[in-house]
Amino acid sequence: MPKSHVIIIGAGFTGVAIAHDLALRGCDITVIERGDICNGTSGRTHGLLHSGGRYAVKDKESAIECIQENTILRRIVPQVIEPNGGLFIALNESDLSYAEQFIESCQECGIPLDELTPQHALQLEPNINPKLLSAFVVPDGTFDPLRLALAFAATAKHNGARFRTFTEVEGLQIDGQGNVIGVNILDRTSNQRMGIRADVVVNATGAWAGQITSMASLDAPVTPTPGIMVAYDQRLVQRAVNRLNVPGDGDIVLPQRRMVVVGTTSFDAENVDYIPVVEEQTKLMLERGSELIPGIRNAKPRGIYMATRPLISGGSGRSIARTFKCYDHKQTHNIDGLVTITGGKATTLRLMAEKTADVVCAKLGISAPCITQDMPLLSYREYYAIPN
Amino acid sequence: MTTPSSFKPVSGPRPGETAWLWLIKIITGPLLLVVLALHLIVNHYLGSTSSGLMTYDDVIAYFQNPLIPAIEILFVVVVVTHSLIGLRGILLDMNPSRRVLSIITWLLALLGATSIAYGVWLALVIASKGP
Amino acid sequence: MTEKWNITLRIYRQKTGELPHFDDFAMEVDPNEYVLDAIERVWAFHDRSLCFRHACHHSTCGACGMRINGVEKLTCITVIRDVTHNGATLKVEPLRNFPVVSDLAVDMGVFYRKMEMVGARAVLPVTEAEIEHPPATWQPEDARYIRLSDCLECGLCISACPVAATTIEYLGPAPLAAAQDVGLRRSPELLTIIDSEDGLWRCHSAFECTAVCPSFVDPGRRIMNLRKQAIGLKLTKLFGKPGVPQP
Amino acid sequence: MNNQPSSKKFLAWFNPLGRQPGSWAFILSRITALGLTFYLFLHLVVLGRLAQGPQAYQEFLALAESPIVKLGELAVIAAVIYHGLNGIRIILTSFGIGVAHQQRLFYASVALALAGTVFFGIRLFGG
Repeated sequence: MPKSHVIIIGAGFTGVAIAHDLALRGCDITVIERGDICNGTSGRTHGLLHSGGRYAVKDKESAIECIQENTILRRIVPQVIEPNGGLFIALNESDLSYAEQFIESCQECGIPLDELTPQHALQLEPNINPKLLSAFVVPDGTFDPLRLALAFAATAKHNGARFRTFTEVEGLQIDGQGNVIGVNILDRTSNQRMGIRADVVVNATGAWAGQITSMASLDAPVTPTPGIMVAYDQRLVQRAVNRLNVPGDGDIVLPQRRMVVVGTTSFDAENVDYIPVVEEQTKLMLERGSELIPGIRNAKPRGIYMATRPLISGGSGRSIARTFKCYDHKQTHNIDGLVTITGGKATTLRLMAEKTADVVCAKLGISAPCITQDMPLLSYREYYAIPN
Repeated sequence: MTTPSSFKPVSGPRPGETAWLWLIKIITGPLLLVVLALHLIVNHYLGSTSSGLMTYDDVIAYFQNPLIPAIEILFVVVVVTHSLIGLRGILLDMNPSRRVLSIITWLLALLGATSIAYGVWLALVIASKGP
Repeated sequence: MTEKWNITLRIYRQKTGELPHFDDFAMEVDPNEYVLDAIERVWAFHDRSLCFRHACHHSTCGACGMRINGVEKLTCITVIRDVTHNGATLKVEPLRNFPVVSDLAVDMGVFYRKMEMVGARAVLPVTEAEIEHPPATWQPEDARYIRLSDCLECGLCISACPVAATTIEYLGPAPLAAAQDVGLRRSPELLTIIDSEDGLWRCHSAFECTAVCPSFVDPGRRIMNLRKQAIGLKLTKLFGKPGVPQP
Repeated sequence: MNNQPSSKKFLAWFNPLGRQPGSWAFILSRITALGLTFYLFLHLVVLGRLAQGPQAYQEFLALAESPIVKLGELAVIAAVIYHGLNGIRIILTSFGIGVAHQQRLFYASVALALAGTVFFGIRLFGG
């Protein structure tokens, strides 16, 4: 019985993770990406390896997913992670009042937490706001977005997955019964068009999910919600620093290489292809960032960028998880051969891939279980050992 | 920690103890400067004619002192070695294949040996011309 | 009202089977923007066939290296005001010494494989990252903090290096700098990789790599230090106790 | 524009446009090296005349007095001073000494080479 052929559209975190998972479960994979690996939202993620603390109070399901995936990623791809932990710091009475439910929720979600006296916190991180009232240590971390994606892509490639970058999907091949049986692509490096058949097409295009589903005249449940990140040119802290309070704008500052990156905001946008930087938001990041780490005031911005989160809105159809939307269009719109996965967070890329791979394998009658949680990934540089 | 992996880039780095060649080059370099300064002062500065060139007889007389041919021989050895190693480095940047590179290396070595032999012979001939 | 400039982006274009040429795109830009933003707008609004590599937009991934007016730059942190002026033309070309995949996108394959060959460290203890003035507050136990290395593997130094322009075999500034960071003390077997015709002894001290490095690696200095390490190790092998490399 | 490294483009080595002083140092060193090597073998061959006896050598001396040859010798002197000093710069930096000042060392080499040229120029032509 020849291997089933799965086409994955989109080589962001979700796309490469699904390629890795399905390759291990014996599928023949072709990943199609209109740019290069990780050049969409995934590339411009904040870079926070969530401990779940940020979501513990408001969204326990997300928090539990984050802490589990955080632990797995530290084990399977350590070479792209700064695993130095994180701090939630309270700067005023309202922050302090949030502490109690924060502690409770973290314990509920299984997020390791311990409280520090302000003096101890300042001794660990001298550059945080000295007027802090209390601090909690959580297992946050930082990762390099491109290398995290490349590590998954490298392992997938070594297990047989083919990557076609700079190749745009122009349309879906649909048979008489309205089922998706392949894609029509345009190779941008040579302006050549061709069609590729597949048993299942996975739409892992994140914020651009709508563009693919519209090719099968379906609506997509994703509302692109951009946010700003500002990177400053000094590494002022070793840990991620979060504001202990209800999640808000500019409440996370994390170290990355020799920088600190302040994020983020959240607003609606229609044209997903290009989000201009909004001046006020840059100022807001400076203001909020310097509340957490005053030293940011005399650091220089090194990069200011917008990332478009694929937040899931209503949309029709039942999704198998509330935190991200992955469903088989056979169940939702009686169109076979197309699976869409969107929403979710960078930290949970492996889990999103596992769930999507389960859906794909169910459609293909593959019983192989997911084994990615214990499988260390190859070095991200191995992606280049085999030409595309 | 990533450990050096097995795969090779284009073709493995060409072996060849070039560290020693490089070391010889950077030792002969300063040595050359010293010996050259000596050579210039001795030959062209103490010489009689206005432009510092010695007449035939001056040269012969001058070479009677055995130290002078010794300096000249040392000079020719050092300068030929330094310049040919350098020339090999320049030819290296033409990215010759390994076979061509070894031919170049042998040719340069041959050229060096003959030049040095010639230099030594010349110094001795001049030294022997004395009374 | 933010200031607006009208500039022309002259972008190198190359598709397989076609002759390379330059396309001009008249753009209205904010001088405080980054060059990569303008390039991305060309793709978004003017020409979808433009191929270029970009990911993080804040100098941690190393994907967006290009030559701007002939000088190697990380376009994501290069402010337009610093490289051109109102009404001028900004020439955008791919990096030199890399095979061009298409337009501005180059194939980093051989370069990444060389980095892997020398075992370049992707992450390292904070205290080992050479910083001009490390914070006075560093205590010994800070060594347990791990951070991503300075080298982004962006390839700017390979593009600027005159020796890398002569042959693809030359190991190149970044891999040699990475070998120096790993150090011969930590892995003496590196000597066989770097001590070769295409390695340490090909560098001609042009220091072009140090001039273009956007990320504090200073490959020129590291190559020179690696020479000292290599000669030290070879001399100890010859005369002293074998296998004990000099610092 | 073929972007690949290639050994055919060796003329590109000598293109100083848009390059750092370090590259100029490399270019000048390479040019002076080629010139000096040529002069070395020329010098060896010419001195062979000594072995052929006084008559042959006197002819050579007459030739050596002509201004063109003197100019050539001046060029050799300039090349030697520059190449030597830049060589010292490369050796020092190769052992980690003065790496931060490598550009100044290069400028110093050029300056001293020019000064030497003027000095020996006066000696050779001033008479």
